[in-house]
Amino acid sequence: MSVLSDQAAALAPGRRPGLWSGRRSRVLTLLGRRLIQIPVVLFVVSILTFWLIELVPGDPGRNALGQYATPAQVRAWDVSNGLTGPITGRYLHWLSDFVSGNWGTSFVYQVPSRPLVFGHLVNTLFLGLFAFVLLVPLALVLGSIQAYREGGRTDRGITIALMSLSSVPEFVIGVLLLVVFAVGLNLVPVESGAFATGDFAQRLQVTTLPAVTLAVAYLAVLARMVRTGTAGALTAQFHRTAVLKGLRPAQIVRRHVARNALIPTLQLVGIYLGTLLGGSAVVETLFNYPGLGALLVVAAERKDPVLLTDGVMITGVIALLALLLTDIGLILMDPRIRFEAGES
Amino acid sequence: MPLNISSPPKAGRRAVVTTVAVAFALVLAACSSSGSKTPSSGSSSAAAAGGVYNLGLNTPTGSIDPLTTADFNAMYVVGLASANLIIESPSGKLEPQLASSWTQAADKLSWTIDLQPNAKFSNGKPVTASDVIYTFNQILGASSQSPAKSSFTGIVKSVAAGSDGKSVVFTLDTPYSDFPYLLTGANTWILPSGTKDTNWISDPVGAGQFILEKYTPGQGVTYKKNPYYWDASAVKVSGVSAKFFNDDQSELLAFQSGQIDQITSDPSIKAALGTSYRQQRAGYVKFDGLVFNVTKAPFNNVKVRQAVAWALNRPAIAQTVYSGNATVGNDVPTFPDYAVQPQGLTARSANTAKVKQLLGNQVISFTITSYQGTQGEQTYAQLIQQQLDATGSFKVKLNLLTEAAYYATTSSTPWLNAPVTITDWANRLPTQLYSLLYAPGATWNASHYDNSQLDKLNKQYEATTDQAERQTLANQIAQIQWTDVPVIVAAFEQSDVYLGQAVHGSFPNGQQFNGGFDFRGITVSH
Amino acid sequence: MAVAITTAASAEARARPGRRRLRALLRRPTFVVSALIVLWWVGAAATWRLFGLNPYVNTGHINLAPGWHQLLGTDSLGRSVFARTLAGADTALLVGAFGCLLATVLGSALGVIAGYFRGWVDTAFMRLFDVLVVLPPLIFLIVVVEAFGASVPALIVIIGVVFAPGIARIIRAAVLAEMGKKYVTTAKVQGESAARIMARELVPNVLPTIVIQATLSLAAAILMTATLSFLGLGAQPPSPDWGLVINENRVYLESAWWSVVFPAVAVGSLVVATQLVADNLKEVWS
Amino acid sequence: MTDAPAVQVRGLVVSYRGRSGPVTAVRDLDLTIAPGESYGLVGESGSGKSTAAMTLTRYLPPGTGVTAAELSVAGTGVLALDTPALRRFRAGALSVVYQEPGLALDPTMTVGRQIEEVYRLHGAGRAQARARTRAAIERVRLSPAGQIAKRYPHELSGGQQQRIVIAMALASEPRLLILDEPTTGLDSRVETEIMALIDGLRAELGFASILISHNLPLIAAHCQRIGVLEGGVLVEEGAAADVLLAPRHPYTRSLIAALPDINAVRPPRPAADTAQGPLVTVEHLTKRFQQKAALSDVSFTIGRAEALGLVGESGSGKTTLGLSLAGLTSYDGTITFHTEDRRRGRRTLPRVQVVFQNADSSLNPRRSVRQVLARSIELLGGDQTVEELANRTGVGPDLLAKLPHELSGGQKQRVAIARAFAGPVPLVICDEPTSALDVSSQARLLDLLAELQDRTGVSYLFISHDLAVVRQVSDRIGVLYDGELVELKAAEEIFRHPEHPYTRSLVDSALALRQAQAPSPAPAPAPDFGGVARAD
Repeated sequence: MSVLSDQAAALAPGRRPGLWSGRRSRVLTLLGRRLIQIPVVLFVVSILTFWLIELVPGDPGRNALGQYATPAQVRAWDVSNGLTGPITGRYLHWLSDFVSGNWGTSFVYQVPSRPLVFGHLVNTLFLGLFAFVLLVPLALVLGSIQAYREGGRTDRGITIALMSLSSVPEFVIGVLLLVVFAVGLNLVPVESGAFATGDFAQRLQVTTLPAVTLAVAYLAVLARMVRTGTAGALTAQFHRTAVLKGLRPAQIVRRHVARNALIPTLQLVGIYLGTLLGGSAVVETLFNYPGLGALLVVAAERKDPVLLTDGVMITGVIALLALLLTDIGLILMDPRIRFEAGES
Repeated sequence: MPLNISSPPKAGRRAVVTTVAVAFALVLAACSSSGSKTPSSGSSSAAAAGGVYNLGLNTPTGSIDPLTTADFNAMYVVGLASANLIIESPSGKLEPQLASSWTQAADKLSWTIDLQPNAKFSNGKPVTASDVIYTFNQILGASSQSPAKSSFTGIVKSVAAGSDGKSVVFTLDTPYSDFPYLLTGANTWILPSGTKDTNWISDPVGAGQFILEKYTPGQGVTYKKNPYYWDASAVKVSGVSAKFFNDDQSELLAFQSGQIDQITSDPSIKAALGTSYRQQRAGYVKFDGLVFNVTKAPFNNVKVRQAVAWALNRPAIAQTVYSGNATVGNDVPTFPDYAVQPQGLTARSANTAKVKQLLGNQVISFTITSYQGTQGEQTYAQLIQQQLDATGSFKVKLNLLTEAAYYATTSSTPWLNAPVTITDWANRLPTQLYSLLYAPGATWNASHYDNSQLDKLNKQYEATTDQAERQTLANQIAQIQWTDVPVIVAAFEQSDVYLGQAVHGSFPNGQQFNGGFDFRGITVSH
Repeated sequence: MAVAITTAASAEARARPGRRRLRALLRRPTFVVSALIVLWWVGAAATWRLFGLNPYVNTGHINLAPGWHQLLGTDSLGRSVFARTLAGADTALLVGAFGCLLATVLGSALGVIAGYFRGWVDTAFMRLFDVLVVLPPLIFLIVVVEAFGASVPALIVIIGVVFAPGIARIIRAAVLAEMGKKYVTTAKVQGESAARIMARELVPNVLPTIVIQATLSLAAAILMTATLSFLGLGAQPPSPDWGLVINENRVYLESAWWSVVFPAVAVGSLVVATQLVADNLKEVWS
Repeated sequence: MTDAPAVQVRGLVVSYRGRSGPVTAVRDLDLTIAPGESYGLVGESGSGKSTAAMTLTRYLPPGTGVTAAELSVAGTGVLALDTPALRRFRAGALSVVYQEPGLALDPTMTVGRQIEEVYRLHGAGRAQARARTRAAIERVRLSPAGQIAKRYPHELSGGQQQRIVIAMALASEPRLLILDEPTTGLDSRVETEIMALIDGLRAELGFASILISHNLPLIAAHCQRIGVLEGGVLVEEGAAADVLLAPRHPYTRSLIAALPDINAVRPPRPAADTAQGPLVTVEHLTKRFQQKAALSDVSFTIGRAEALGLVGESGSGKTTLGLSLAGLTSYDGTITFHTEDRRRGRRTLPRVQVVFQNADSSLNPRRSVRQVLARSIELLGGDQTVEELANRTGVGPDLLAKLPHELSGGQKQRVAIARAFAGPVPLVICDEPTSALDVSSQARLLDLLAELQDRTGVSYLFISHDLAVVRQVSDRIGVLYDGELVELKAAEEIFRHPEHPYTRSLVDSALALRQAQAPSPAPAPAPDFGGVARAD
């Protein structure tokens, strides 16, 4: 009869045959698909960026030589920097440079683009991870508190508080933090730039304010997600099962609530990880932090196609990798998940 | 036994608490390390006497290269490591730098510049005539991209070594009595012969007071004192550490928390700092010219231009836009520090009656084009709009572009073609400014103004050396500029710097490019 | 007694859900308060001119502290902070509201179509959205704004385009959920046309999601415009746009805090209020 | 083993906050269940049967008010317990088997570990727990136990999931097992297997059980005593046989009357004129998803005004067949309608309508009944008014203004049917139209369908897993097994001479459930392929 049941099972809807191949294979297939997708997406993005920056008024030669240079001189500068000629040609040139690894020279800074980008990338990664480390546990705590108190006064209170925080523009929060901690208490330096390259403790110290500012901006939404997820797990029937099994509360939370609650959150976390590591132009500008975000803003404003496209590529790679990472995490956490084409 | 079952699950609570603890631990970790001492920058080389001067600059935008550098911050970066032949003091007097003296030939068609005997580059090599010649050939050369080129075209014919080999002779096309002034300022820094003009920053050799140690794009520069500087004994600080800021506020806060030793004043800074800090006057920097395109209606009508000029409240502008660090102007582009000041002009002031008289009852509406700059153009534009609208005779709109878009050579080049523009003009000789702003066909003649009479007078002025004659010519020139008002010069801005408590002494020549970013006599205590 | 209860319940049930939800909403203090705040700003945007407020003129006093003479003080150009703050609602709501309206319409359309047809249409959209996820939104905005200018219409279009994909994603998910339900299949069996199924069957059922997304993106749009202004793009001086004003006067925080704090409070209050409205809608609807 | 009664309840009243004031779910309930006894609690949805049972676990939604003179399980006063005591009580004294095993299991944990948890909770070591888990899985007749234990819930069929839940429930060796609609939503054959399994285990382990169901025959077949709940009141209680054969309370009678009578064959009707031949001819119909075939080479015809019944367990492809006929999915083979297209403007009117199982989702929640019907008439080219249609299909005029969420399940399904009959459509496919309904409304609905057919001469394809229901309406019955049409005969023939073993198992289990008799004390052996072997 067990044979029959197995057949019945095999026929039962919603069940995908060949699932016993297990997580490893699912991770591998996902990796396989992404390894094809990522380059394609990046390629499109690069074209888009290169074409968009072209539409920005102004020209690098003028920006470099200033208002007193004659048009002739500006033209000469443009020529000597290979800025003339059809865009397709320049794009292909950029592409070959980028692929071959010896990226071009930034027009704004007049230095090779790659070390520039990676130098700023390191700082941004540091800041991003720091913010992330502050953000996630806090969101988990607040979110779960809310879930356990769902609909209660605590819940509403936290919601409103978080929303208010997250809806005050980053630069306002940042300024207030600066005035209090940097100028008032003189705990941390105002401008993190010069110290961002110091030893770890020093970096941690100078990065605290920017990180906090960043974290605050994302806290509300993430906490909200945790809240929803946890509330869902708490009302789920398997939670009732666990309770009626007579499990200890801690066991219930650890084994049954936590994992299920986190699944919906994880996706969002992935996206945030991407954006955080991609650098926040506003915060970096405000704190004078030498990160990728600020760098790209300058590149965009001063029309530096090479630097901008290179930078966008890097942030793109990071965002996509972060997504990939979380998707793998999802697979490991939720045995049901599989990424069919189109939903990945 | 009645019982109400609504058990608030104590379940997660413990778990929650633990997580809280973790989170706060993290935060504390971060803060505790913040609790420790604030890093004093450049502590690496701070040991030496005089200390390291912490400078705050806006992030340089243009290229960083002695020949082509265009924006003030880039000039500062280059200037600290470079030296001119001659510099100009805030009061407009010429002072020796790499040149010890300069004399005009009898025929007025050549100038001989004698070099300091002990002038050396940062690599220890002496500054020779050939270096000077090389430098100026680079500036004047056909392939030159240097903005300085335009100052010399039509003036300098050739540069050659003097007979004694310790001097350089500039041969001119026409007599030019203020020629030495052209040797001050940016892009005329002397380079060792053979310097690649493209990537100076990779091998920054110069004859300046400091040696550029490390340049980090977008972050900052560090310098150490240059022992080979011809007047090295007078330089007391052991080095300079410049940090780049993209944001005025973070710069202000950095100054207040003592991380940088100076900050350039502007209304917001002044409002924040008030009188609690020492101020350092640094001479005249620029004026923001309100330029009319005289070929476009309604500004082809001189009455309209005059009406605008009479509608402005100049003291208010000097106060609001330049926080009082400015001298009211009278629509004549002659900086107050220049030796020959025009005389006999009625000083214009806000005068609604005059405006009405010039315009009748018609209301003129137009758009002022400028850019969102840190140098106050933005405030200036808004203030002008306020003042003109207040008279009731004008309806003014603003169109503030990004700097890049405003100066773009591609497409319409707004700053040269828009009907009314606001552009800043650095401190230069009146005649220079004439040939840039007013001369027919001049590249930057945004006013498209054309007056052969004025042209003739300027030629004469450049040629003559006789003081009385120069004065009368200056008066005539000013009279025309004042009457036709192709450009309104409301005020001349003086750069004004707040100095931190750690700074002692004062900058002998301000901190202007034509003053050579002169740190002699300055010491810092930290 | 049981009878009484059941009848009462059924009476309750008979009321149209719409009206019942409205009553439920009005019973929530947070909703009422936040709705009032939103209304206040809408009112301000619509009527500040009628009260003869002038956000541009120089009152003659520069950086005047709040007081009887000037309710909220004046800024560095002697302009009334009160007038500017009220007038600022104008641009904020104009760009915010129309921007997110456009975003919502666009996003919903895309989402419904993608969800209904699935297949290659769906995949195409999704891949396109991927691209926009990768492109840092702010950088994208900066470039686009610089390229196409920061006029109000341009900003509206840009906000619309930038926010549409996010909305589309969510609407698509909602539609996919609906597609599983038999009433859609039935409509097909009865020979209903695709367009009509989307318009008459699907849209009404995902409407709550759409409304909520709209309100949420309104908040986001206002923040986004503020951020653009912070970076020197977006609105141009002398506009009283909040973001711009905050940015212009940030540096006066110590010397003339009122010129920063009040606009900041304005942005905060409006965004929080809209979000809370959305929040309540969500809870009442589901 | 004390001989305290497994359950002792006196004067139980349960009430919860409704939208308008408190609602009493259970009123003044007295209940006593002896150790090892199997008790059945029957009643329609909303009768409070689940609430009553769940009160024994004291797991009720917040704000539920419970009062009772006595409420004890295996001698433990439940209401007095403090939180830790309550936990120990739940861990030891009783267990629950839930209606939807799929939801009752944690989707992110292997079923093995979920069972182990219980053993660990009762102090077993890791290895020991694992060993016992294997044993438990085998005890619920799943094998290979080792492999099953490693799977996640979603990798198991509904039946397998329920077996796991049972294993999990019994792991704590409870005195009382609460079975809350344990087989609803499962195929009839799986249902038989599961119930037989439970009977066997009870005989083996001697726990008492409360079986909660709306399915009277099921309860009758597996319980010694039955209680009938209506509106929270226990209206009748007694030995299974007595209650079923000699019901005293009118409500109980109505329940029994509503049962589809297994022996009632549909009265022969004036056969549709065979002159025109069949309405639909299906030839070599094949449909495959990825590798596996949902339908393989199915051929049959549907006569005019004929009702063709189609039975088979879920996954047997019967729904797919319906979809293919409705043109909702692609397929290989040919489906021919022997009718001329009816056109309205450029549009050809549909020839097929479908009545789906799930009435809740088959109506657009935002459109009133009137809107739905009006639109249907328009689309199907009907010539009747909404009112006419409504009254022909027994949709009360007062319902027309309402929205779906204000209708009962039966009413919704009526509207769904009315929609299908909005125009002259030759073929109506009924896909499990009644399986979500209470027996009483099911009966009414079946009558309506028959009546409508008699009036309009429509043909039915009637899909269901419930042989008895199918038999009530069908002229001929086809049996789908694993995508193949294994048997197709006149209705009574199927019952008299089932040929295919699967058909036989179906018939047997149908009879088993419908034939009211006191359950045997002896455990029912595990059903083999031949179906349930009954000891009588």
